[in-house]
Parts: sequence; structure tokens; C-alpha cells
Amino acid sequence: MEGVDLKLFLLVGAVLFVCGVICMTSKRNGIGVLIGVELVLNAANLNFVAFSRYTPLGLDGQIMALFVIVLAAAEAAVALAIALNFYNNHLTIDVDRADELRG
Amino acid sequence: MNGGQVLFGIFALLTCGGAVAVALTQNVVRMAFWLIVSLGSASGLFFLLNADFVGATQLLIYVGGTVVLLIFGVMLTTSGPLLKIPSSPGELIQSAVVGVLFISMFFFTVWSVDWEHVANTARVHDSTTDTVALQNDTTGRPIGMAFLGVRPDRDLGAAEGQPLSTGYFLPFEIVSMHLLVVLIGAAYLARAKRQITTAESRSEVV
Amino acid sequence: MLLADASVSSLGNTLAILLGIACLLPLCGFLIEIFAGYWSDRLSKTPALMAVGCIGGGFACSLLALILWGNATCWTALKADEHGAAHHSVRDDSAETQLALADEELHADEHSSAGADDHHAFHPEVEHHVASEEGHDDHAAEGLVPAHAVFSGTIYRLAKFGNLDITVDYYIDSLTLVMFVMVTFIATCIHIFAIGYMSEELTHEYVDHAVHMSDGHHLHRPGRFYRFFAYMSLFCFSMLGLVYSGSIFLVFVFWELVGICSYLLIGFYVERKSANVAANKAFIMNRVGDFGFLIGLMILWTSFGTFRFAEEIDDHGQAHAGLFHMVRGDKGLMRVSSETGDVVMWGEHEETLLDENDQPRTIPYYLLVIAGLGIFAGCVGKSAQFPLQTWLPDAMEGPTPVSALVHSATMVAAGVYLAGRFFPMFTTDVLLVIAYTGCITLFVAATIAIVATDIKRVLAYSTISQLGYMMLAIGVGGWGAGLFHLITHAFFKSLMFLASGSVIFGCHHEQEMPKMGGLWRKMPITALTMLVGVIAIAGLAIPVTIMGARIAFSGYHSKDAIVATALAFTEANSMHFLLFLTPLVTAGITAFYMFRLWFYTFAGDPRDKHVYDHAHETPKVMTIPLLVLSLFAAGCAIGGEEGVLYRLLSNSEPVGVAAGRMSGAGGISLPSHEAIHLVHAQAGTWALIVAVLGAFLAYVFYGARWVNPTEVGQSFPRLYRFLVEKWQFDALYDAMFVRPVRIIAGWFVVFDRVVLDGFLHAAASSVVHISKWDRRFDESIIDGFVNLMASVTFGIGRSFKKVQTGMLRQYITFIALGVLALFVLMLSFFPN
Amino acid sequence: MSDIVLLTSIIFTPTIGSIVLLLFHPKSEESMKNWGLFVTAVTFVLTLFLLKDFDSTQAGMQFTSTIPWIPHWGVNYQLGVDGISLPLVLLTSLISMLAMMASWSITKQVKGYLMLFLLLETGMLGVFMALDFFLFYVFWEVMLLPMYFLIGIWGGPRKEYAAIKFFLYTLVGGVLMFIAMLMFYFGSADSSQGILPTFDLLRLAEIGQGLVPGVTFSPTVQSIAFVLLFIGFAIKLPSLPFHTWLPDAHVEAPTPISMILAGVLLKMGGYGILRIAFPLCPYGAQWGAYALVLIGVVSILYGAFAAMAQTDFKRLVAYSSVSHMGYVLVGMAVWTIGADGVTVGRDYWVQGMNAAMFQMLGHGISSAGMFFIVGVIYDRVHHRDLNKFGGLAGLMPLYTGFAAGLFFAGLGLPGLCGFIGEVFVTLSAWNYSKLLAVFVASGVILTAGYILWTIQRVFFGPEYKGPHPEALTQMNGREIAIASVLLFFAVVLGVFPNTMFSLMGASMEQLVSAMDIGYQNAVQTVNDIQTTMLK
Repeated sequence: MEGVDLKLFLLVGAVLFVCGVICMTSKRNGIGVLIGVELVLNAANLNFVAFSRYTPLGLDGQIMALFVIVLAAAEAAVALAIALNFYNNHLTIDVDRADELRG
Repeated sequence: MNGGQVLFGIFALLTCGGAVAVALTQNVVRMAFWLIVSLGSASGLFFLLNADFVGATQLLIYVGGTVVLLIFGVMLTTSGPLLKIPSSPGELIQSAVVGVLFISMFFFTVWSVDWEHVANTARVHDSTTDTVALQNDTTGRPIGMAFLGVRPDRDLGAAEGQPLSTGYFLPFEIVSMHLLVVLIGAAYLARAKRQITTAESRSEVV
Repeated sequence: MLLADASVSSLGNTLAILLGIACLLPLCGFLIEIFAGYWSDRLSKTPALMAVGCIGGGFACSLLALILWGNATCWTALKADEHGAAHHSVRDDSAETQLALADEELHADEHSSAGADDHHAFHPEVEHHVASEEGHDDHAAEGLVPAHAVFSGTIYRLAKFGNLDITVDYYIDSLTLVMFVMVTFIATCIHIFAIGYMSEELTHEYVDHAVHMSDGHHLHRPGRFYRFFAYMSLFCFSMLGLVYSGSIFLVFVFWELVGICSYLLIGFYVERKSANVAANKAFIMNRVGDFGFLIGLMILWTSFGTFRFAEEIDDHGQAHAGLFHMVRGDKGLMRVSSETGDVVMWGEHEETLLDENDQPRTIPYYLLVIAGLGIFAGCVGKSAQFPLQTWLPDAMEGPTPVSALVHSATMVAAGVYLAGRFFPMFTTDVLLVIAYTGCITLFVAATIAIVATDIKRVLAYSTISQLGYMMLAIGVGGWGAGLFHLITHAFFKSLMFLASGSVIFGCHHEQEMPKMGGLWRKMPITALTMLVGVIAIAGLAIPVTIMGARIAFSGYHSKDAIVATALAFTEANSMHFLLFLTPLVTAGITAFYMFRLWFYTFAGDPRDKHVYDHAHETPKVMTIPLLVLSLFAAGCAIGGEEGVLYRLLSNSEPVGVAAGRMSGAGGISLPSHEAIHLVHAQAGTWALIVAVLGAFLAYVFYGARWVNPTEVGQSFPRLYRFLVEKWQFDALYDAMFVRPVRIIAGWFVVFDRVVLDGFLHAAASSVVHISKWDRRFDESIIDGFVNLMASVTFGIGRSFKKVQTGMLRQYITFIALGVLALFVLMLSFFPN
Repeated sequence: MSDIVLLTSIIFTPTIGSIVLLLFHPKSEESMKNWGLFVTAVTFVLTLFLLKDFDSTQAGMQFTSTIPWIPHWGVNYQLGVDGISLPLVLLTSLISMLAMMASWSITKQVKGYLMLFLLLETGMLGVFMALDFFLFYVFWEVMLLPMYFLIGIWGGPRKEYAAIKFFLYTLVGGVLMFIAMLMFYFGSADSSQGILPTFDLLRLAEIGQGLVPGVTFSPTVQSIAFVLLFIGFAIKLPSLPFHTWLPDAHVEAPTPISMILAGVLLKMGGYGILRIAFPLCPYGAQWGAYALVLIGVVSILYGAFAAMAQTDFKRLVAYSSVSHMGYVLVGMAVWTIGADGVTVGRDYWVQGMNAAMFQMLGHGISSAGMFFIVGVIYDRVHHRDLNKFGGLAGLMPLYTGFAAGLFFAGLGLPGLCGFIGEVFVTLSAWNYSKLLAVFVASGVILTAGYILWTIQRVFFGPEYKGPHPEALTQMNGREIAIASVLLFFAVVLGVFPNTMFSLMGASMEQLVSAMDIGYQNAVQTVNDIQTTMLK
């Protein structure tokens, strides 16, 4: 992989991250928010792996990425369960309806 | 421009494009689709980075597991009118502003760091074996070893008298347990509740 | 030389016990009368009989004591004395020591001590000792007691502080005995008289016509017969105690007691405003005198450390000189140190008394003078001398027997008695003051008496005037003459008071002489006895000399003695001629106003028909005492200065005092007995002429009524008013003392309320204000701050509540913005 | 051991009595009053036992006993009596008993009244017997509170004002005393020599007199402490200018409390000076002697003048108390020091001290009697305006007799208790200052003036001028008993003063000697310091 700079990977990760953030902030659909989270996590993974390739992080970066993937899966499972529950309770998935925590 | 660069370009574009599409589309199902595209391309990038095991895992778990899960979620929760829950333009603008700010922050950061220096200084005391393993696209075994608590990739070429590196046995076990718990929890949460009964009882009381 | 013979010791004991009984009998009488009388019948005469019995018993005891004493001394006192003449020696004024030197006759001090002290009041087994003179050793050897012996001793102790010992002592000499006999005798007569006079009180429903109630009626009250006699008994006890006292402190004690008895008796008719005002006035004016008395006591106590007149034997058998001895020694010498001018004290054995630092004990001369003046101030108050004379006429508000006993015969004479008793302590300066005080008093009082119309007030002023004579006598060195007059005056003045009482009783409490007249026809006994008294006081005599004295009633002899002493004094100190002229002139005035009284009351035609018609002679219980007293008033001084009474008294004359040796700083020399004797006949003649003139004038004005006295009075209106207003003394004192005291008292109360309490209130209110401010501070600042913090916190929380929308996406936005902000911050603070 | 039982039982018998009172039914007022009388009588009898066993030839403390109370601070439960305190203890128990007899006129909240009364007696007895400064202070304050309530609840129309005034005055005094107490306490220690601080009055007195090697109160400390203590006690005495609480408190207090107030409480000021201020700071006492005598003299005259201008019967008697207590101050302070620092005319000072003490006793009898007399008439006609009386001599002759006797005792008539104290004080004063002595002597005129004028206005005259003339009944048996006991003691003390003088003589003599030595030691210290400084 000569010729591809670390910066480029980081920039891809940045785009992923920002897209994830935008998803999280703009989607009213709970699932959309989850999708944003996945994007953000994936951005992190990409950075980890890139660092493991270009910096002394080595394998550790990849291991971290693995953990993140696993945790993201778990998170997705739980989040979906929550989303279902939410849907059961509110008969909608619009997160703006979930304002019980309003002060 | 070699093949690696071309591949990187393709995958990078797909990844970024998918992500942007996810962000822009309002339809959940489409979002899920574009997510698959984005994540799949990301695994390609992983391969490009010689992280074969991670890339495979990405494809398997993420694209194959997580996204399917999401789609299940979409299908379970999304009856007709909820397929699209449009955001207000103000929110969109707000999100866009945040996004722009973030992206500019990242760009600024990425460009302001001297990555060569980081890589070079690293290389001075870098263990050769580590690099070798990465170069050879055979990360499955070292990663497995690391999960079992040994780091031959580091310790074999290390200087005499240096303490042995630690592996990820304990985190691995914890994550296993965590997964188990999470799955049980998710199953518990997701099971159907008779919340109507409570509503009835409530009305009866009233 | 010790006179430790049993006879002396036992005589002293006997006298002390007898006189003690005489003194305490009335006290017992008082206690029984006051308590039993309160709970018993108001119609009973028993209290009176008991009182008469008590004082009569006292008289018997006193008389017995006098007889015992006379027997023990073989009546040497009455013999024509050789030592009396020996006193009249020439004085030696040796300049080098500035000593007021005594006569040459040396009297070694003798004392004997015997007996132990016991604290039983009734039978004091007393320690006592006798001071006698060497010249009478022969008597002592014969087992006789010298006539001028002094018996003294201690009855019980009041207090002892270190070496200071305050005890209840007695002091008995012939003066004491004579006083006892005189007081008890007169008191007995007056008590008997009072049974009749006070009989109106023997009722359950006494009507006091002098008191008007607010409803216009007269006061009706139960009779207080018993109380009168109880008070009289208490007075007799106090008066006898005063005479019995052996220390100046004890004299002061009884001094106050007679004062309070006088107060109670003057204010006997408590419902009468005038009576209780007069009582207050009497007591308070006496207290003014006592103020001086107290200063004198303080000086004596601090300088001498003892109050006793005579030597005292302390607990260790050690003898300590008494006051008189310390000042005068045995020979009547007062030693004045030439260096410091201090008076050096004599010790017990004619040595110089030393203090603890072995320095001679001295008293500054001026202090001795002040002490003497202080004690004399007490006498001035008690004897109603100028300037404290105004209470006595007001004291006539009391029942007439009281006036007779307390305010003529005994208590007011106590001042003279004390001046005589205390004579050795007086320096010549003090004596001069005494003389002038007496001189002024006798003149002032006599002039007022001329215009007084109340029969008792005339007598009261006459009393003041006569007391002035006595003071004058003592002041000019006529110790014997003064006390002589005291005794004779007691008899004739009590007689006159009782006679006036008889008149008042007979005229149904009419006291104004202008409403009387011609009463001799209605009450001949009273008129006769009164005439005896008047002649006695006026000093009329038949100019024929028998047994060395003219035939006359008692007053002549004693007044003659005074005038003679004054003349002798004036001859020796010619600048003080007034001290002779005034009493001489006043003798005439005395005769005038006394005869005026008699003519006014008894002679001529009745002025008020109503009074005259209802007048009657008094019952026998009243006239008999009059007759008895008139006998004594006429005859008690028979023989004059060669007579029994004077000789008895002169035995107590302070050693070497009146014999012309008391030269002091003022350059005054007192006349010797010899000098007095030389001018005696001359003075007597002068006095007699003046008295006859006075009596004749009275006859002219009031007896024959050739001249209308009212017209005379109107021709000198201002003088007349001045006299009627009693020389304006009351108004003067009111303006000078009474009102200022009230005003000052008012100031002090205002000071208390305004300044002290005001300060307190200001402090309190300022504290309250401070607390209020504190509260405000607390509430606004401290609490305000806390509340502000709370509300700020609350407000912040409240405002943050808005942020806490519960909107998931907003949270994410915030997180993102937060990250951005952190980044910006990091960059701005750590650019690299 | 029996000593402490006796003393403790004297102090706490009233307390126990007041606790027992809780058991009574609130309605049974008569039996409660009887019980209160019984308790005070028992206390009085107990004090008579004390008198029986007392050895008057012995100068020091007797019946002493010490039990540690707060050992950490050196506070002891230390009691004892000597010739100075014993007469006052007797006076206290006697007056308490008589005041209890006079309490029959109280009808409001009898139980509370009696309980406070008995507690008050405990406090008073405790003050006179305490030998520990801290204990003294505690009793001092214990006495304060019941008095506050007794005035504040059972008093007259302005009772709150009077009570708070009394309370504040006394509290200020207490605080000053407390400061002085701490000064002594910490001054009595020397850590370098291992001498522990103490509250023991006897030991503090020895220190103050310079008899304890190692520690001493410097002249400066003595002077300051003396001023503090003196003000504290002068408020109680009361002397000018700290006296204005007295008229108000007396006027508002009920009769028995006035009796206690005048008969006992005022004596605490004098006792405090004799027991604490003088022995603990002899130098201070000598330093302030002139001021004391001057204040005493001014009090005598001021009180007499102020009494003369009163129209309220009780106020008049209250001011007479100010006047009479002035004699106490004069008598105590006539301590003359010659140029060479040696006491001049020591015997006269001894006389003054004794006479001051006697004056306290005499005044305790006569003023209690006078207040009782006022109370008797107030119970009947419910007013005290002097100008609205008159004619009582005819209407109530027996009452008038008692009144005259007790008032004459106050006037200082010979043969009654007031005379001895006043005259002996006066006689001792000349040795100190001739000028002041003359002023003291002039008090006799003023005293006679206001007392006689009062008697005239109240008892003499043709008829009673005030309201409720029908209520003027004769004294009842109980009142006669009280008045006659007081009059009896007035006469006994007046005729046989040596009964008291012999009781207190030895202790007074010792006190005088101790102060004399103490002053010499203090002067020695001053001289030493001066010589060192000069070198």
C-alpha cells in the first residue's frame, strides 16, 4: 500500500464520523440514530486499523478494532431491544417523543 | 498511481459516499442499505491496510450481523407512516453546521499533525516481528495468540531482559461475558410485554 | 496606795445595785404597762399605780443609796469643808511649759480594784475602783470612804475589738446620787399629779376637741391612759440610765433614748398635726445636736481609745486611765506640748501615756476643742440652747406632766448635766463658747417670754432661759453653781409646770393667758404654789443674812451663785463683760415675765367670763404634789452655798477644775472659788435689785394694770412682732435647712430617675437597637446571601432545566458542540 | 463526714422540700404552704445545730469538707463556715422562715411560688457556705433565676420591667465576677513549677496574700480583679451608682420576696467583698479603700435624701436600704495605711469590719421587718402612697407599735439593732478620714428626718385618707408572730451585740491580719520591682 497516506484514511474516518454525528443529530427515527452510532464506531475502527498499520500501535490497533466491532454488535442488539420496547410503549419510533427526561 | 491507490480510492469513495447517503436519506430502509455499502467498503479498506482478520470480522459481524439486526429492527418498528419521519429544516441546518464544524476540526487536526514524524519515531523502536506480521497479511494467528494472552509478535524480537508484553486474555473474556449478558438483556427487553393490560388495569382503577 | 477595803468595794456594789434597780424598775414597769395595758381594760388605773410604784420604788432605792453613801462617808460632805477652801489656792502660770498648772496640793492617784465582773444585769457583781485623794488617807484608814470618791465598774460588754473595749459601765459619785434622788422624786410627784391630769383618758370614748375630722366632728378614740404612763416609765428609765452611765458612749445611748421618749410623749396626741410635727421637730433638732455629739465621740474614740469617764480594769487586771484622767491627770493639769501644741495624755500613774511606739500619746489641741464643741453641740440640742432652741416651745404640745418632767426638770437639764459631767474635757475655748451660747440663749428666750401668751410657752421660754443660765455658769467656770441651779430649777420649774397644768385642767384646757385672770379665787392652792415657784425663779429674797446666806427660796441662791461667778469671771476677763451684764439684766426680765404670768393668770378681774365660771380647783391627787414640790422649791437650797445641796454637789466637782487654773490658749482665766466668794454679796445685791425691779414692773403692767401692755406693744410694733415671731428662728430654719433638704432630696430622686435610670435605659435601648440592627443585618445580609446563593443555584438549575429537554438529538448536538468547544479551548490554550 | 452531711443537708433541705412539693395537689394550697413553712423551719433548726457546734474562739473555717466535683478543672464541692458566714447563714434561714410565714398572702400559682422560694433559699445558703469559687459562682447564679421569676410572675404592675432590671444588673455583676474568677484561676497556676490552678478560695486567698511561694497575684492583677469584683458585689449591695434596680425590684416584688431581697440578698454583696474581694486582693482593697469609703458615704447620704423625697412606702424603705448598706461599705474599707506602709489604728479598722458585718445583720432584721410592715398594710388597702395614709396609730395600735419598733431599729435607735452597726461604723471612720467621717455622722440627721416623717404621714394624724378604710383590720396571729420575732431579734441584737461580735470576732481578726500581711507582701513586691528597675 505504498502511496496512500495515513492522512487519507484518517480523512475517510473523519467523514464517516461526521456522517454518523449528523445522523444522530438529525434523524428522528430511532433506528436512524442507531445507524449513526454504527457509522461513528466504524470511523473509529478505521482509524484504529490505520494507526495499527502506520504507527507503532501494531496489532493492538486491530485488536481494539475487534473489540469495538464486538461491542458495536452488542450495542446494536441492546439498542434494538430498547427501540422495540420504545415502539411498544409509544407505538412510534420517533425519538422526539421520548422526552420523559425533560427537566 | 498504483493499484493500491486505485483500490483505496474506490473503497474510500464508496465508504464516504455510503456514509453521506446514510446521513442524507430520510428513509430508514435506504439508510440501512447505504450503511451496508459504507461498512462493506470500509472492510475493503481494512484489507488494504493488511488487517485481514479485522476486515473479515467486519464483513461477518457488521455487515452480516449487525446490519441484519438493524434491518430487523426497521421492519419490526416501521409501519407505513413511520418509514419516513422527516426532520425539520432547522434541525437539518443545525446538524449540517455541527457536521461542518466537526469536519473542519478533523481536517485541521489531521493536517496539523506531522504523521511522518510519528511514524518515523515509531519505527526506531518498533519491533520487527510486528511489522512483519502486518506486512504478510497473516494477522489471524497473532491476534488469536494475543487474545490468549501471549504476544509472540512482540516478544520474539525483543531485547534481552525486557519484560514480556501482555496480551488481551482478560479483556477478551470480559467481552465474551459482556456479549452474553447483552444478548440475554436484549432478549429480555425485546420480549413482548402486555402493556395493554396495565393500561386496562389503569383505566379500571380510574 | 490601794484602797482595797471591803467597805469601799461593798459600798460601790451596793450603790450600783440600788441605783441599777432604781433605773430598771421603770423599765419593767414600762414593759408590763405597755403590754398588759393594751390587752386590759381602758378604765383601769392600774398602769398609773404601777408606774407610780415603780418610780416611787426607784426614789426609795435612790434615797437609800444616798443615805448609805452618806453613812459610809460619815457625811463628811456636809461638814464645813476644809479641803474646799484648800482648792482656792492661787494659780501658778508658769510660762515655760505652758501648762495649765494645778494647785500645789498633790493628789496621788489611788485606785483599788476588787471584784470580778459578772454579766447579770440586776445584781451586777461589779468590778469597781475608787479614785480618791491622798488627803483622805485618814478617812480610808478609819474605814471611811472619801466623799468625793467615784465608784465605777462594768456591767457587761458590748463589744471588743483588739484593745478597744466598749462596755456598759456605771459611774457613781455624789452628783449621780443627787440627780437620782432629784429625778426620782420629781418624777414621783409628777406621776401622781398625772393620775389626776390624765384621768380624762380613762374612757373608751375620748373626745379630742383639738382634732377636727373631715366630716366636721371631733375625733373619738379609746382612752390611752395606760400608754401615757408606759411612756413616762420608759422615759424615767432612760433618764436614770443617762445619769447612771459611766461612759460617754452610754450617755449617748441614753441620750437617744430620752430623745425618743420625748418624741413619743410630745406626740402623745398623735392625731393632732401640731403635736406630731412638734415631736418630729424635737427629735430632728436633737439629732442635729447629736451629729455634733457623734463627731465628738469619734474624736474621743479615735484619740483616746476609750469612752469611759473613770479608770477601767481590763481582763488582765491592768488598769487603764479613763478620759478625764488622760486629759487632766490627777491634779487637773492639761499638759500642752510646747513644740507641737498637742495635748499630752496622762497615764494611770501620773506618767505620760505612751503609745505602741513608745511615743507620748497626744491629741492635737484643736481636736480636743472640736471634740468638746461636738459634745457640747449635743448638749445644745438636748438643752434647747441657741441656736437649737426652737423645738422646746413646740414641745409644749405634749400633756402638761410631760412638759413638767421631760421638758423642764430632767431631760432638757441632761444637757447641762452632761456639760458638767464632761467638764474636765473642755478646754477654755470650749468653755467660752459654752458661756456665750448660754448667754445668748438666756437673753433671747427671756425676751420672747415677755410677749408669749400661752401659759405653757411662757414657762417653756423661761426654761430655755434658765438652762442658758446653767450653761453660762458652767462656761464661766461655775461648775457647782450651774449644777446647783439645775437641781433647784428642776424643783421650781416642775412645780410651775404642774401648777400651770392644774390651771389648764381647771380651765378645761384653756392655755391662753388673755382669757384668764382672777383665778386665785377659784383655785387658791394652785395660785399659792405657783407664786412660790414664781418667787423662786425670780430670785426674790429678804436681804437679811442668816447662816451666811440670805433668806430666800431656792432660785435665789442658785442664780445668785451664777451671777456671782459671772461677775468674778468678768473681773478676771474684762473683755467678756457681757457675760455678766446679760444674765444680770435677764434676771430682771425673768422676774418681770414670771410675775406677768402670775398676775395675768391669777390676779385682777377675770377677762373671760366663760372660762372663769367653769374654772375649779383641781382634785387632791393634783394639789398634793403641788404642795410637796412647792416645799422643796422653796427650801431645797436653804443655806445657799453653805447649804446641804451645794455641798453634796461640790464633792463631785472635777478635781482642780474650777479653781481658777484652766488657762488655755485663749488667755481666759477662770475665777477661783475665792474670787467668786469675794464678789458674792455684791452680785447678789445687784441681782436682787434687778429682780425686784422686774417684779415691780410686772405689777405695774399686769397686777395693778396702771399701764396697758398692749399699747406698749403697739408703740414698738416691729420689735413686738419680732419677739412674737420668736426672733424669726423658725422661718429662718425653714428657709435655711428644711426647704433645701427637700429640694436636694427631690434632685436626687430626679437624678436617680433621669441620669442613672436614664443611662440604664439608654444603654438598654441602645442594646435593643443594636439587636435590631443585628437582626436586620442577619436577615438582609447573612440570610440574604445564603438565600441568594440558594436562589442563584435554583435559578441556574431552573434555567438548565430548559436545556434538559429530554430530546435525545439535542443532547447529541450538545455533546458534539462540547467536543468542539473543548477542542477550541485546547487549541487556544495549547496551540501546539 | 458528718460535717459535710450537716452542711449539705442545710443547703439542700429546701431543694428536697421543693421536689416533694411536686407531689401535692395544686389545689391544696394551705397544706403546701404548711409544708413550705415546715421545710424552712427544719432548715432553720439545722442551722441552729451548726451554731451549737460552732467554736467561736477558732478563727478559721470550720465544718470544712471537700469532695472533688470536676477534678479535671480542680473544681471541688467544698463547704465550710466561719465567724463571717455563720451569722449570715443563721440570718438567711431565719428570714426565709419568716418570709415563708409571710407568704400566706400569695394566692397565685402557689406551688410554683413555693418551689422557687425554696430553690432560692438553697442558692442563698449555698453562697454563704461555698468555699470553692466555682461553687460560689454556681450558687450565685442559682439564686438569680428563682428571684427573677418570683419578681416577674408574682410581682406588681411593672413586674416585668423590675424583674428584667434586676436580672440584667445581677447578671452584669456575675459576669464581672466570672472574669475575676478566671483571672484568679489562671493566675493561681504555674506550669513551670507544676502548680495546678485552683478554685479553692482559701488557697486563692493565701496566694493573694503572698503566702504561697512561687505564685502570687501581682498588684496590678489585684487592682483590676478588685475593681471587677467590687462592681459585681456593689451591684448586689447595692451602692451608688449601681442601686437603681433595688427600688424597682422592691416595689414590684411581693412582700415575702422583698423581705428576702432586703434581708438576705443585699448581704451577699457585703459577704462577697469580705469573703472574696478583700482576702484575695488585699493590695487592691487598700488601693481602692478611699473609693469604697467615698462610695459608701455618698450612698448613705444619697439614699437618705432620695428616701426623703419618696411617696411610695416601699420605695422609701428601699432607698433606706441603700443608705444603710452604705455604712457596710464604709465600715469595711476604713483601712488606713501610714506613710511607711503600716496599718494605722488597726483596731479601728477591726471595729469597722465587725461593725459592717453587724450592720448587715441588723439591717437584715430591720429592713425585712420594715418591708413586712409595708406588706401588712398593702395587703389590706392595696396601695402604698404615703400621702394617702394617716391615722393608723388609732386604727391599728398594735401594728403601729411593731412598725414603730422596726422603723426605729432602722433609724438607729439605741437598744435596737440598727444603732450598733451604724454608730460603730461611724466611730471607726474618723481614723480613716476626718472629712468623710463627718459626712457619715451627718447621716443620723437625715435618717431621723425621713423615718420620722414617714411615721408621721402613715401612722399619725386624725384619720386615714386613702381608699379601702374598711379593710383596715387588726393584724392576725401569723403577722403578729412574724413581727414579734423580728422585733425580738432587733432588741436582742441591740442590747447584747456581743452575742454576734463574739461569734465573728476571731474570724474578723484573722481576716484583718491576713490582709495586713498580704498588703505588706504586695508592697514588698512592688518595691523589689522598682529597685530592680532602678538598677
